[in-house]
Amino acid sequence: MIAGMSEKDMARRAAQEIEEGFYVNLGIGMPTRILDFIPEDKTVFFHTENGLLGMGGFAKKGETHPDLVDAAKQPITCIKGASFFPSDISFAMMRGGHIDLAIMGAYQVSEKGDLANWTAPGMLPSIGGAMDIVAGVKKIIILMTHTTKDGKPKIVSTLTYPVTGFKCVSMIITNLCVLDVTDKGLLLKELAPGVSLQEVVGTTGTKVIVPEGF
Amino acid sequence: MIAGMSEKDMARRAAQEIEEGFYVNLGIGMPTRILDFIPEDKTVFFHTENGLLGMGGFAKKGETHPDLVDAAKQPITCIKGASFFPSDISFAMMRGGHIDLAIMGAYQVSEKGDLANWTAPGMLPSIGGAMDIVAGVKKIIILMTHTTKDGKPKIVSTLTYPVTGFKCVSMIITNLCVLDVTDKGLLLKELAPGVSLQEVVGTTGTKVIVPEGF
Amino acid sequence: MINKTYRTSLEALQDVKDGDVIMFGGFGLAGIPQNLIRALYEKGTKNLTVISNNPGSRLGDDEYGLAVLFKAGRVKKYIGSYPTATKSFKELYDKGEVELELVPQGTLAERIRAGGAGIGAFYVKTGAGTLLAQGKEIRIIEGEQYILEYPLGADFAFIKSYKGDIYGNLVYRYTGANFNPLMAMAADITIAETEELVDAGVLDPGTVHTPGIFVDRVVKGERYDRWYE
Amino acid sequence: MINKTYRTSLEALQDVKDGDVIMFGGFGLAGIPQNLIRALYEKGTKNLTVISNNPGSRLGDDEYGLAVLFKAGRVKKYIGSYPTATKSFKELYDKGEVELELVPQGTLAERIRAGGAGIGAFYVKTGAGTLLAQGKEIRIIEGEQYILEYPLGADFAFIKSYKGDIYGNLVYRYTGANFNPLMAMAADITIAETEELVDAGVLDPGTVHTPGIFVDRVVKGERYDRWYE
Repeated sequence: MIAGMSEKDMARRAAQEIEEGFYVNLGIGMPTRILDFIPEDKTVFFHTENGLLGMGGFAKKGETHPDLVDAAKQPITCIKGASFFPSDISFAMMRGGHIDLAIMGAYQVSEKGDLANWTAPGMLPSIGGAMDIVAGVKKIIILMTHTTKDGKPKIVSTLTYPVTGFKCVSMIITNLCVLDVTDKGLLLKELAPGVSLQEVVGTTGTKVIVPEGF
Repeated sequence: MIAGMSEKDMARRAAQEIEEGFYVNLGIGMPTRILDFIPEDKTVFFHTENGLLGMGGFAKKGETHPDLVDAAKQPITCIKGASFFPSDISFAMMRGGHIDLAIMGAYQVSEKGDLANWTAPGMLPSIGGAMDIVAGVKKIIILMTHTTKDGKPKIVSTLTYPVTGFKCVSMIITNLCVLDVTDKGLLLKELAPGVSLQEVVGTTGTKVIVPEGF
Repeated sequence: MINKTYRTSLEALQDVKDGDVIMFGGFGLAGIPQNLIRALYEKGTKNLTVISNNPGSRLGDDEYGLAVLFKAGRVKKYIGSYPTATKSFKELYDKGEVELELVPQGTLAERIRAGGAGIGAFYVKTGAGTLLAQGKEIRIIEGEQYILEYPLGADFAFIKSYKGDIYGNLVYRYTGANFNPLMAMAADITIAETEELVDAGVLDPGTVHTPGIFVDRVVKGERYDRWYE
Repeated sequence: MINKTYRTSLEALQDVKDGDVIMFGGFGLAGIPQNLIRALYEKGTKNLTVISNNPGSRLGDDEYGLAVLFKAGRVKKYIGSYPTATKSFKELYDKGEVELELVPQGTLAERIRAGGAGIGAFYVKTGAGTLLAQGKEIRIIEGEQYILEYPLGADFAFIKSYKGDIYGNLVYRYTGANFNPLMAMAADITIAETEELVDAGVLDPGTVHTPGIFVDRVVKGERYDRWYE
């Protein structure tokens, strides 16, 4: 298995996609590590679908409150200028196209930007807010390992896992590379340090468009 | 023209239909006079569709605020235990069946309880909240003069004015009488003091069921 | 450092152009964006489609609020629930100089919310079988007649709050909310004028009525008229 | 004199019966009606249909909230978005002892709101073309696929607030609102437990999150567990 970027480096790279003033939803798991890489002087409004804009970091012991949690049910804090609201308004923000960016994990992404990240065959299915996010958020970035634990491609020509949404992913950030989803297919944008073009091509289950210079 | 009850008496009679704890919407005009006849010790929550539950009386000079008005745009006050909310929630209260009672005026009411009270042929039409009210409020009482200014019946077999809602009126209170709208037709419930049965029957444009005792 | 504030109402709406669709918050005169209305009048923008509960308000012999735009012939179409609120609208309508789309007030609120919430269309009983259902699709749900209503969007929403912060978080007062929070969600660009403008962190996050995500620009209103004694 | 308060949680829900459909507010453990859940468990009511974002919550090896009802076999059907929140649900589901209706979280919120707001049905893009759209009506609106969703109602809603008054006006805290204000609107009978119970007039009318019209009964919660250090 090729190492490429660590989870920490991946989170740092993803953080660069977040612009000043963005309203951003972070998925459960690896994406929450992005919080550590937002510069102090950059104003970003993190959205948690359970009803908060302006999530701060995780709450320290002794400063938690049972009614103040994120979408992963972890105790959190909120920033100055935050706001709380009920679930219908929270999802109006997503479905209605108000959230600028969502960064989520995935089981599979297709070359067309189709996404599978809610359930796998044989699993008890849970959906949470994943389908609502892809139905309306302006830009979706997937942050995931390039392959499964046993080395199978997660970036594929056609999904074999149950679909979350069609043609919704704009960018894929993995431990090996950064890919843009374009009308013509997946375009290589960056290679992780120490990772070869052959390694990316060999572990991707569909064609990767490689621009000159790589 | 037959006098019967004064507007004040009609408002007093209508007030009797309001039970302790009711959530009530009063139409513009005569129905607002009902406010004067709610006993101090009776808790009633008056709803104004522009976003208030718990309307008090009209505001005195010097105590008005441009942001605190009723549905007729008159400056008002609010009671202890009131609440303010936006228009979607206000109409969810009506359309969703949460308001117990609405008391409104009318141009015409049919024997089936069909209501015409929003516009007349040749008028610039305005609708406001009238159709929303009849779509969901639990009980609708009409408070109006028994006939038009030139003596024509307003209670008819079939509406000739544009319809606000079908089979939505439960009770009609006029200067001459009180009628219940039943499956069998309009049932005389009370005669106003000094008004004869013949006067009611003669000025009503459809059959009135007269129980024994009148 | 994010700061959504503009120096003047006129600057806040500088990119509004002829032919735009604009939502205006307010019910009667409560919660109307009076400074943005005045600035838009000064700017001279025309051929507007106006979405608002009423086309201004009449008190005694005078008309206030949006009436100034109608009187000046700036509005080609009005979508709302209560056009009889002003004489000026009736005069224009009788002369055929303004188009009217009449919408029940609750349906108006819900269509605007749908526009902001990504609802493609919805069914209500309101108006079923009446003149206002003409041309609308009917569906029977559990034995009752419903009609299909579509969302409303706009190029701009002009709204008004009591307090607002530099991130666009807003708090309304009394019945001043009405359509304002819904319109904030539904327009491409939402401009909020506010009586009091405060820094981020001043408003209690639990009492914010409109989260800043729905508000693109904030301006402290220049002048607040009080119409009642 | 109107007073919607009950002395105990158990008294507040005395007329809940086997087979009822009950909505439970809360997301994870935030804003869950923990006292009403405990009282319902004590009462022993069974064959319930439960509508809630998750069927309880897992922290470490322990499960809290609604899990107690599932473990005791009181629930025949669960409607929600996140059934994998507990192991106990999965065990029941694998044994075929509980029925599942999986609903995307935003659609769940909107269906509950629709139930309370008299919306007959509505269209959303969420889930179009996926397994969760199976059997649902499709409509193309402006070139995009939408699916038709119907409202959710219930015999009871059990909700939780931070502060509540004797008229049923409620205020939530932090992310404690979530589904609570929507469920309050949607059920035939809404029972609110509140951390603090106050007299009418104590709450500022402008900061009330759920107007009392949507709340039938109020009870001061007996005990509030804090699950985090």
